[in-house]
Parts: sequence; C-alpha cells; structure tokens
Amino acid sequence: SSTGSGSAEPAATAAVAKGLPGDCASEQVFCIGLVTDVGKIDDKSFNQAAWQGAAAAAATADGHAEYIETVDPKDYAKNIQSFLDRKADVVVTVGFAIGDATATAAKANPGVHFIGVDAFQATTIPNLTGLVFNEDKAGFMAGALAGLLTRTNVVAAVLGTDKIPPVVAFGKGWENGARFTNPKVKVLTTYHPGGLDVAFNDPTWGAQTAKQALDNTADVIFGAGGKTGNGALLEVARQQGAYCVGVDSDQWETVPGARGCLVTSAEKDIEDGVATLIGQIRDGSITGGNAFGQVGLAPFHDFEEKVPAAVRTKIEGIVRDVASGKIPTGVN
Amino acid sequence: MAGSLVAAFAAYGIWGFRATAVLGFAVRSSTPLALAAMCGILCERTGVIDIGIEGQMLLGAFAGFFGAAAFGVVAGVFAAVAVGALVGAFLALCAVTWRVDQIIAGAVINIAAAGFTSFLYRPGRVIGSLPAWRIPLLGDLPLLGPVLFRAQPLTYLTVVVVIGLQVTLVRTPWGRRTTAVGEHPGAADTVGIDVARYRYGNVVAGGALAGLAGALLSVEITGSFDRGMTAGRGFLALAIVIMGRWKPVAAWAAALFFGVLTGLVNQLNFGQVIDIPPQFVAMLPYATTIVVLAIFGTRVRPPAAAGRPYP
Amino acid sequence: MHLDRLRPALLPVVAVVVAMVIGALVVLAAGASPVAAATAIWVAAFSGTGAIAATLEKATPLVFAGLAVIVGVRAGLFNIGAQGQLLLGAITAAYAGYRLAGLPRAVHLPLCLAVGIVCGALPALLAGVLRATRGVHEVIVTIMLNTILVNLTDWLAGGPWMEQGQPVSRTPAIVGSARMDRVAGVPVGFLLAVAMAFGVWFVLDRTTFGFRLATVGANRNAAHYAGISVAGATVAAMTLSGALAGLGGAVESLGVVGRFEPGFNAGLGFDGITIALLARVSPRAVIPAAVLIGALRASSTQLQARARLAPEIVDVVLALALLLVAAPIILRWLLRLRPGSSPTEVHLTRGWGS
Amino acid sequence: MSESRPGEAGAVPQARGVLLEVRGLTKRFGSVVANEDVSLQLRRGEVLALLGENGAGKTTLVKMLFGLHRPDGGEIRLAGEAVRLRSPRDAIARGIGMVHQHFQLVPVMTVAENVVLGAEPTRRRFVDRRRAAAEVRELSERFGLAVDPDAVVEDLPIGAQQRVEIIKALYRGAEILILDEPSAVLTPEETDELLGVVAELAARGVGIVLITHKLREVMEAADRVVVLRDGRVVGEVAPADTDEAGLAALMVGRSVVLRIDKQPASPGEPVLGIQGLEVDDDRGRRAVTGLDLEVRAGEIVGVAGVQGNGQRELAEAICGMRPRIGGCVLLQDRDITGLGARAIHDLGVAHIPEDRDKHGLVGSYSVADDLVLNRFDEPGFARWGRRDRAAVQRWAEQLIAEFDVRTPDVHAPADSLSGGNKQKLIVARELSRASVLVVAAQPTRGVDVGSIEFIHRQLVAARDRGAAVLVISAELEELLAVSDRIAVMRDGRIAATFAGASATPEAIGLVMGGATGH
Ligand SMILES: Nc1ncnc2c1ncn2[C@@H]1O[C@H](COP(=O)(O)OP(=O)(O)OP(=O)(O)O)[C@@H](O)[C@H]1O
Ligand SMILES: Nc1ncnc2c1ncn2[C@@H]1O[C@H](COP(=O)(O)OP(=O)(O)OP(=O)(O)O)[C@@H](O)[C@H]1O
Ligand SMILES: [Mg+2]
Ligand SMILES: [Mg+2]
Repeated sequence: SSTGSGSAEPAATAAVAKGLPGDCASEQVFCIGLVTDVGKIDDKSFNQAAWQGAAAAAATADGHAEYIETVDPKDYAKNIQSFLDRKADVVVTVGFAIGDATATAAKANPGVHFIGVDAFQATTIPNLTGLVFNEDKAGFMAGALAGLLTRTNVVAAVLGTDKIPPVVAFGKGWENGARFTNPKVKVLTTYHPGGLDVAFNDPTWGAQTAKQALDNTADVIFGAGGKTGNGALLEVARQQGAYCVGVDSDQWETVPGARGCLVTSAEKDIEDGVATLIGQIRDGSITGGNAFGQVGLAPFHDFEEKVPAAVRTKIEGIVRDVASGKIPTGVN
Repeated sequence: MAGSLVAAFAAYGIWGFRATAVLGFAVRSSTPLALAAMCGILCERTGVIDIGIEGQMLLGAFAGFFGAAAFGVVAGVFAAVAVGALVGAFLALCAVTWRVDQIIAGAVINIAAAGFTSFLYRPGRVIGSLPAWRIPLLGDLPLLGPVLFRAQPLTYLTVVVVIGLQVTLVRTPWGRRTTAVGEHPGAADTVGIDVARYRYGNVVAGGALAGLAGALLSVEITGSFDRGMTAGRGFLALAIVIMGRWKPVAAWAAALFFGVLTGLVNQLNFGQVIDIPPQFVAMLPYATTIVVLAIFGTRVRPPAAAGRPYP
Repeated sequence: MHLDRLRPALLPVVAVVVAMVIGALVVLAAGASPVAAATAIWVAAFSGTGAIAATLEKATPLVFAGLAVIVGVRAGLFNIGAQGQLLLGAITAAYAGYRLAGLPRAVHLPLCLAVGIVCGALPALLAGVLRATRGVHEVIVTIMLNTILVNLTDWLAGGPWMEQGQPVSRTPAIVGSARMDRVAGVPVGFLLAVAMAFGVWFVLDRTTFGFRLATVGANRNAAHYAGISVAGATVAAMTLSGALAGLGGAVESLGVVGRFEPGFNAGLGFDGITIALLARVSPRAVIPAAVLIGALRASSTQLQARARLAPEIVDVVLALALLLVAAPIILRWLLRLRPGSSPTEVHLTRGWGS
Repeated sequence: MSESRPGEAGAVPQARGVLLEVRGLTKRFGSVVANEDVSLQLRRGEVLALLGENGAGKTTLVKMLFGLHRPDGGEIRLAGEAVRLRSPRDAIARGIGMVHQHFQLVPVMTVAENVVLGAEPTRRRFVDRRRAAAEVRELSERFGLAVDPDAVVEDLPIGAQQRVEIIKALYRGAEILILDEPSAVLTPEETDELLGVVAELAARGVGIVLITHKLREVMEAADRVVVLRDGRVVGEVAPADTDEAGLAALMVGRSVVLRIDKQPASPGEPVLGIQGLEVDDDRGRRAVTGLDLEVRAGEIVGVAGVQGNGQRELAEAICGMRPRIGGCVLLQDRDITGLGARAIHDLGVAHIPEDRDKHGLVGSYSVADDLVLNRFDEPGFARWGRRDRAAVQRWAEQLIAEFDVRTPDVHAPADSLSGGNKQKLIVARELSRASVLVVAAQPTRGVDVGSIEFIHRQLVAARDRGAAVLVISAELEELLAVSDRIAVMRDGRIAATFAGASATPEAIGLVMGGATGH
C-alpha cells in the first residue's frame, strides 16, 4: 500500500531533500511536518514507520513532507512550533512522551491538524487525533502462536523497558497468549536493566539475554524493544531450531538478519495508520480523540511451510477472535 | 580459581541448565568488557588515561560492521582493529606529543565518535556473524562445554589476549619497561627507555583492543550496528580496570563477577522467583559491587604517572 | 603584562571560532550551506528573548554539572557520577514541588531547591566516605551509582511517585509556588547558576577551604603534614560536588521540565565533564562555556529546518572546540603564531586522583 | 638486550686521555640563566668535583651532559668528538652513567628489576630474573654495596636506594659516571663506603663528576675542583692546594665560618617530654620501641643514629603526623599524645620534615603559598575564611629576602627551585615564627655550606629565644656543631646520651653501631 515498506532503507532521504516548500500557507499546497521522539528517523521502529506513512500520504496527495529529529525531550514544543511557523497543514508527532507538547500546540493552533502516534487521548481535542494500538492484542496473537510452536514448552520475551506502556502491553499479551494455547507453557520475561536512554538501544544485551533464554531451553523468543529486541532476534537466528518473533512492523523487512528464525511479527501498523489518518484529514473525515490502528500478525514468509497447517488454521481463528474482542487478552 | 570451579559445578549440580545459562551469559557479557578493560590497562599502565574507550569501541563496532558488510566478517574484524588503533594513535598524539590533558582527549574521542558514527550510519546493511567454534571433546563437557568451549572466535581471542597480556606485562622486558614508564617515566627515561615510544606503542595497541571489543559487539555478538550500541560498556570498563587493580587477569575476573551478577538478575527475572520491580533487580549487580568493595576495601594504587604528560 | 593576563581568557574564544570554521568546512562537505547553518544557530540561540531564554535554559544545568566536576577535580577527585546525583536532585525536588503544595512561594521554592541539593549530595557523600575510609576509588563508586540512581528514579517516577490516571512514568506537575520563572526574559535558574559559578570561584580560589581542597588535590602527603584532613577534604569535595549536581537537577525540574520525567536529563552529567574541561577548570569560565554549548544544543531544530543538517554536526564542532582549547599547539600551528606567543596547555587532571 | 655487561668498567684502558670536554655551555629557563659559558674537561680515572651554592647550576650542567636538558649554546665533546645528546639514551650509549639528585627508581619494582631496567637479561624472551638477581648480587659484593636484589625499592631506606642507584650505573658499565649529591642522604659510614667505590672506579679508569656540598668529601676524593657561581665557572683548584675554608670562600664569594660559635646553653623548664613512646612505621612494624627523651627550653638536643632506627617515625610522632601506639608525649606538661598535626602545630611546634618533596612542599604551588602551607588560615593570612593574598605575598617577599631563597619571584612554582632552595624555603617557613619546640629532621640536607651556616645560626637563635630544639640528622658533624646534648638512637630507643662537650664522633659512632651487640 505504501512506498517504503518494500525495503529496509527508509524513504526518508528523497522526501527530506525535497522538504517543505515556502508556500505551505497556500490552500493548494499540502504540507506535513513530522516530529520524532528522541531518536533517529531510520530507527527501524516507530519513528521510521510513522515517517514512511507520512511520506506515503504526501506522495498520494501530491503534497510535501518533512521531519525533524528530536535530540532533547525539552525541545518537543520547539520542534512542533518550527512546523507551525512554516504553516504546515498537518503535524505528526511520534511517541507518548511528546503527547503533552502536542496537545498544547493543538489547542493553540485550531487550524492545523495533529496526529499523535502512540498518544492516547484522555480528553478529546477536535484537531488532535491519537493513533493508538491494542498492543496487548498483537502480543497475545504472537504468544498464542508461540504456545503452539514450542516443543520445549518454554518461550521467552526479551523486552525494552517496563516504563513504556506499549512494551508492557506487548509483553503481557504475549504471556497470556502463550498460556491460552498451551497451559503447560513456561514464559520467561525480562526487561533491560538500564535507563530509558539505553534500554532500547542495547542489542548486545538483547542478544546475550536471548542466548541465556535459549540455554534455559526456550525455543520461541519474542524480541520487543527497539534495537535491544532486534539484538535478541539476531541471536536466535544464529541458533538452530529456535523461532523468534518480531515487533511493531514486519521485521522480515526491517531486520533481514533475523530471517533465519523470524516466524512472524506482532504488528502494529503505524505506517498504514498514519497514512490513513492523513488521508482522512485530506477528505475531511477525521475526528479528534483516538483512532485505533491495525494490529495483527505479519506474514509467515519463509516459515509458511514450517508452520503446520493445523497451527495455521488455529492461529487464524485466534487472530480473528482477538481482533474482534471475542477472546479477551486479559490485559487491562 | 579452583574455588570458583568447584562453586560453578556445585551450582550446576543444583540448578542444572540454569547454572549453564547464567555462567554462559557471564562469560559472554564479560568478553567485551574484558577486552575494553585490557585497553584501559595497557594505556594506564603506560601512563595514559583513556576515558575514550567508549568512543573507540563505538568506532570499532562501526568499522567492523561496515567492513564486514563490504568485504566479509574477517575483514570487518581487521577494520575494527585498524580503526581502534588509529584512534589510539590520535589519543597518543594528544597525550604524548601535544601534551593535551588526557581526560580531555578521551572526552573528545567520545563526543566525536558518537557524532561521527551517527552522522555516517546508513541502515539496511546485513552481515553474517562469526560462527561458533566448538572445540572437540572439551565442547562436550557438562557445564564447561557450553559455557567455555562452544564460543565464537573473538571470545577465544579475548582469553588469549588477557592471559598473554598478563604474562607479558609481568615477565617480559616490554612489560617491565611499560610498568616503569607508567610508574616513573623519569626513571625509565634515565635508563634510556624512550617514554614517548612506549606510550605511543601501548596506546595504539590498546586502541586496537578497544576496536576489537567493538567488533565483538557488532560482528560477533549481534551482527548489526546501531548508534550508541556500546551502551556505556566503555565506562564500565574503566571501573573494571580499577577493580582489577590494573592487572589483566584480575580485571577479567572483575568483568566475570559483574557478568555473573547480571546473568543472575536475568535468571531471577525469568523465573519470576521474586516479585520486585525490575529496576531493583537491575540495581543488584551495581549495588553488590559497591557493597563488596566497601566491605573488602580496595586501597587501589593507580600507576603513579597515569594522566601526566612526560616530560 | 595586560596581554599576558588576557590571553588565557581569549584562547577558548579563538578555539571556538576556529572550530566553527572547521565545522563550516564539514557542513560544506556534507553538501549543506554553512551560511544557512550559521543563520540557523544564530536564529535558534540568540534572535529574540525567547531564543535567548531557551539557550540560557539549556546552559543552566550545564553550568551546575560543570561546577560539580570542577569542585571534585580541584581536590584530586573525579566525580563521574554527576549524572546520577543530578537525577536524584531532580526527582526529589520535583516530589517536594508537587507534594508540598499549599506552602507560600517564599518557603516552597527554596525548600524544593534545598531538597534537591541534599539529595544530590547524598550519593556523592557515600562515594566520598568510601574513598576516605575504605580507599574505594570514587570513579568505580560513582559509575555504579549512576546506574543505580537511574533505576531508582525510574522506579520512583513509575511507581510510588507516578502521576495517577495516565499510563506513562512521570511525576505530577510541580505546583506554581515551586516553579522557577523568568525575570525579564532570563530564566531564574540561570541567574542562580551564575551566582553559583561566582560562589564556587570565590570558595575555591579565595578561601581557606578552597586552599585545603587544592592542597589535598595537589599533594596528599603535604596536606597531611600541614594538618589538613585528607579524609575531610575528600568527603567535603565530593559532597559539595554532588550538592551542585543535585541543585542542577532541581533547577531543571523546577525551572524547565516542570516535573520529573525519566530520560529528560540523559547525558547531562557527562556534558559536565566537557564543560569543566572547556572552561579549563575555572569556575567563572563555566558560564561562557555552558552558554556556548547551550546555544549549539539549542540550535538542533533550526539546523534541521533551515540547513537540512543532521543534529550530530553540533557534536563535531564541540569535539573540535574542546580539542583546540586543550591543545593550543594545534591552534598555534593553524594560525601560524610565533612559538611562545600563546599560553601553555591546560592540565587539570592529576591522574586518577591519587 | 643484555649486551652491556656489568663490570665492563674494569676493561677500560688506563690511558689518561680527555674523556669529556665542555665548551661554552649555556642554558636558560625563561629569564633564569642556569648555566652561562661553562667550560671544563674530565680525564680518564679522574674525580672532578663540582662545587657551588644552591642554585648555582650544577644539576643543570650535568643534566645537559646526560641528555636530559638541551643546551642553548656551546658544545659537548666526548673523546674529542662533538656530540649532540638528545636523550639519556644517547648518553648511555656513549658510556655516560648518572646517579641523580632525585632518585630515579621505580618504587613498586624490585631492586634487581630497577637495576636491569632497559637492559634486561632475557631467556626465551622473558626477563631472566635469576640472572638479573645474580648480577646485582655480584656487583653489590664486588663494590661492597649491600643491597637485597629481591627487595621492593619503596620498602628500602633512603641510603639503600642510593646504593641501588649506583649499582644501576655500574651495571651499565659507564665510562663516565656523574654523581649528583650522592651523599646527601647517606650516613657517614655509608659515605665512606661510597667514596671507596668512587676511588675504586677511578682506579679502573672511569671519569667521575661528583657534585657535593660536603667539603670533607671533596678534600678526600677529588682530584680537581671546579666551582660554579650563578651559572658561571668562577674557579678551579686542586684540593691539595687549598683547604675547606678556602673552598667555601671560593664557592660563596666570602669567607664562611664552618664551625659556629654559640653561647653555652642555659636549659630551662622541660618542654618536650617523651615517655615509653611506641610508634609503627609505614608497614606496621614497630619502629620506636619505648623511647624516653626530654628536651628543655633553651637547649638543642641532637638525635644521632644509623638511618632506619626510628628517627623519622619519632619526629613524625612528635608532630602528630603518625599515630602513637603507646607511651605519651608531653609538651610543656600537656599531654599531646592524641593530637593531630595541626593542633600540635598550633601549640607552637615547628617541624622541618625529612622528605621535603613529599611532605614539605606542594610543588605546583607558588613559593608564596608554600611559605604559608601550614599557616594559611592564621589570622594574618586569612579573615573569616577568606585568604588575604596580598598579606601572603608581602610575608613571602620578606621571607625569601631574609632567608635568601633564590627564586625569580614569590609566584614561581616551588618545583622550579633548586634542591637546596626548596630546603631553605621550608626552613624559612618553620623558623620564621615563634615556637616553643622546633623539630628539625635533616634540616640542611642538600644545602650549600653558606646556607648550612645560616640554618645552624637560625636553630641556635631559636634556642636562644627560649625554644626547645630537637635536631635529627644523619650528619654527625652537624649534630656536633649545633647540639648541646646528643642522644643516640638505636632500635627505636635512646641507647646513650652525651653532653655536648663530652661527645666525640668515635664515642657516638660506637653506640650507633651497637657496641652492646646487635
Ligand atoms: N602568576 C602571577 N604572577 C604575577 N602576579 C600575580 C600572579 N597571580 C596573581 N598575581 C597578583 O595577584 C593579583 C590579584 O590577582 P587577581 O585577583 O586579578 O587574580 P584573578 O585573575 O582574579 O585570579 P583567578 O586566576 O583565580 O581568576 C594580581 O593583580 C597580580 O598582581
Ligand atoms: N625546570 C626548571 N625550570 C625553571 N628554572 C629551573 C629549572 N631547573 C632549574 N632551574 C633554575 O636554574 C637554576 C640552577 O638550578 P640547579 O638545579 O642547576 O642548581 P644546583 O646548583 O643544582 O642547586 P642545588 O645545590 O640546590 O641542587 C636555579 O635558579 C633554578 O631555580
Ligand atoms: Mg497549505
Ligand atoms: Mg642540584
């Protein structure tokens, strides 16, 4: 559906070279500004996915898109303001932490529409839409698959930090999902023992902890936590006979090195969600409050044959029922 | 040494694969720390403080990854070593020739390395990583096999480096002269030892080891590069150098101690044995280290000339 | 005579200018416009009171962190733990800032600052005591404490002190009576930082207490001979260092962030080392050094927006400036100065403080 | 690595050629001219003494000969050939060895390791420690320089360290040996041993440059004397043609009284009373073992003894720098046993510490700050905790004039002073204020004769003002010159006490050596 999802290279480069033109104020010129959470635009994670969605939407609408990377959390407001100064029509902000600054800016600029990725809106502001996901559902689906796939009845989750709610939701969903399909299963869960600045950025710890989990006889491992989680996937890929499960986007694309074990990913489709919301802004159908994005399981890719047909059918049913709410995830 | 082996097997007897898992984690997580600490030891024993290890590792990881992506993993390792050595040469130039304050030179390396690798990083490359070498027979031993003898090449290399460094520092003319240069460069100078040459040589060699430690992260352990992926290991290595009292094997032991604690923390989390917040579990290795040091005290005596330019 | 006394002060300025020129070449090499970059920095950092205030806000914690490092270095101690001390000061000040609502401003604000100071000083005190009584090296202890305090503050912000009714780790907002505002466009915190810089300068360079610390830093044995308590000076220096870091954290919470949020102060402690070095361990020189780095850091938005430059370029310029300040020999060569006509190199560290 | 063989010196032919010639050598440090147009020659088998006041430029001159300083002008010729010595390596390669005024030993390494450093004997690439130790033992026996090859240097008394320095030079088989104040820290017996070694080496054809402030040694050992003043050569004599007074006059430019005349003491009340004192040394061994001693107002008590018999620990214990394990120390009937250094200082105890660089000074401080190092917070120099730098500067300027400390100004770092001038700085600080007790450990170590005279006068003046003075010295002559009573210390206690008049070097030496058998 979108431009960038085929390659691991972000679509960033081309779009940023074009940037926002000087005449965004004009009715005819459609301008999207995106402010990242602290981190880089090519983070193979939510910043990148959101940007790909924005860039895709801009391409569809024949508009323009540009991003600013946040270096210091204290600059959130300033970064948003710089797009407002340049008369952007849409401002996309990424991450929960930037939510307050986004809400403040939205109230002050009713003429501009804001999208807050991952930012749950407790109160409704008409020109601010929070793009949120039921990560617990995605985690549950993946965990359910893991419960069916494990031969040792041990599965593990190597997670970023429990300070970020979506990560916890993924992890809890994973645990409950695994138990749902396999009551005998043992779930090993661990969070990175560092501050926020390193918790998502320590692939070494991720890899070594994944190995420790494997030594504990785990054979399906969920890596959820930015680079840290990716490190876990890469480690599992090097071991024989174990599966790994990615997170957020289809990591078959973003972490090609993990293809040796990557049976699926617990997806939350930020890219598509952002693109869709921007489309709604274009046609005027957008509303304030929260918009729930798609969650689900990524395709099995090469594991299509290795996953038994019975498991596949069973999991399809679970995915359907979890999505519809028929199967509760047990995560509040 | 023998005592720890006995303890390890006792643990294995009681906890089985869990002991293997924890000790395996300890060994693996200690190798980059130990190698980085060897850099610190080489530099400080020769009288140059290197707080730029973090940056050197990061550049090593960077060069290792992109070298591997372009020319294969072995070339990647060599690229990491070369870049580490190059940065070491820069540190030596600052510390010895320009007489720049050594802490500043290290800080410059850290800042520049973070900026440089972040600026130049392009995602999307994939590399294989170094395969594990299972040593025949030894690799089949219980406990010791999985923990020690099924490792990847750089891990074995680390063991060789640590023990080799210990022996050479204590037993060879080069080692004694290095010690003299770090303790009392005036004394070394007046017996005709070229202080500058020794400092250059050792700081460059140390840089190469830090680069290797970086390659360990990117080429051996993860097979990937990410910005800031050293995650403070270079600074931890500084503490390990001091805990090991500037002795290679002792520093390695300190790194292992740390690794065991961190591995235990993971294991506790896995087992959900205790229901306490992960932050408290995470503090455990660090708090334990402080407590142990406070109880036993370490009247450490750094190389007397560390940090001072000569003449 | 006059020129000789002026030059040491001039050196960092020249160094920064040269670093910027080299930085411009890097910008050019990266395919961007140095003019646009310069404009971006200027606009971001100094155009208008808002920009200036933002710059000064960025500079404020840097001043405190730099002073914290300097106090340690003077006594021959290397406090790598400013980061952790700052975090603890920040979260406890924030806690006092929302918890003690209802107090009059004249009581509440100073109280919050005091809480930050005390709590910042505590971990440093521990490191100082361990060094003085058990001989445990302060570098190890402060590195360990950094991680411990990051975790402790993370836990507090996501546990007992977490703001209710929302999912993310952070404390409630600090109430008005504890907020530090701006006076005539200048953040109060910055004024406090400037006052502290002068205070620290006076204490270190003009008082007998400063002389004690410096003597212990320069020659422990001579200090012992002169009847100066080495243990006392070690503990005092570490405590003062931690207190400054804690105050920096408090000012950050009360004046800039308005609450405590994990991740908001990452790296500040290490910036302190940079600042201390850029200022050649002279407390008063910390102010311009911090303003400079604050300005560069404040410009990341504009650098991206106006010059399409990755924000890392700031680090490159910073590293260059630091190197040039530390190695006048390079400057001399670059500027073709006659030998001997520029001041000698800085030497602030005395090894591992033994 | 082991091509240099010990004792190669013995193979030097006995030809009486010129080994070393210096022409017009000049060296400046900033505005200080340390050497100006210095010319001299050194022949085979000759002992050349370099004499001069503190700061005359002796150390600077020999450092240039050893490649440690680069001359600003002039040339150095070795065996008739002009050479450039860029580093000690060049000098060593050309057969020059040097024993430094400040020891150049690595404290944490063993004697053998220090000796062979840079020229290690090896076996399969490893240092051959057995051979190193054997060679050190061989040299030490051949030249009668007793050292234990396996001892760690920092554990050795200073005299033994000196012997290690000499063995180091011998091991390298030097043809030219430079000794910079080698006897400053030696006991008389050790000095005699040293002079024996010097004579032996000279007999084997080694050319020796000997720097010393002790005229007796010059008279005894030197073939020729070159005198420096303010960096210039001001005279050259043979010892046979002059006497100690003549040398002193040549050096200082005026006649010097070598034996000070003082009034007989009129001792008053006891000021220092020590009873049963027990003190440990740095390694926790009992160094002072039940010592009793009394010093009265208006008398100078000298403490003699072979080094390492607890003298240093005694001084440090009196002054509060070292914990007292047992017994008590009374100052004017007040028990000061538990007090720290500062409290004791404030009670009026002045202390000239034995190790000036380690304890007495902060090298990086200005002369002015070092002159108030232990009184920086006294009312005259500080108010309300604020230092009065102007007052410190005025005070310092007064002191450097009064005590003749040679320094460009009071802002110069103490490290830039010559060895003797550092000592004078400390003496100035300690003797410039009214004290009830003066503890002076090796007060004239490394000081030139003119200044020795001056310092002795100051000690006597302190006595005459009513202070009790305790002088601890390795120089018997010094003790005999200034003391009213001499206590001999052995094995951590006072073995005998002599009244000034009855004391003879022979009698004291007998007790020092342990006539009762140790
Ligand atoms: N190195 C020196 N050489 C000569 N005079 C000095 C020196 N240092 C200080 N002084 C004298 O001390 C006076 C007081 O110095 P002043 O108060 O200006 O120092 P400062 O620059 O404030 O010190 P700081 O370096 O601590 O900032 C000077 O005017 C000068 O006469
Ligand atoms: N590194 C230096 N920097 C500045 N001045 C120096 C330095 N070394 C020596 N000087 C000065 O040079 C002069 C000669 O010093 P030198 O050490 O040669 O004297 P010396 O004759 O050996 O004295 P002493 O008998 O006290 O050892 C002195 O004025 C001293 O202050
Ligand atoms: Mg428009
Ligand atoms: Mg001398």
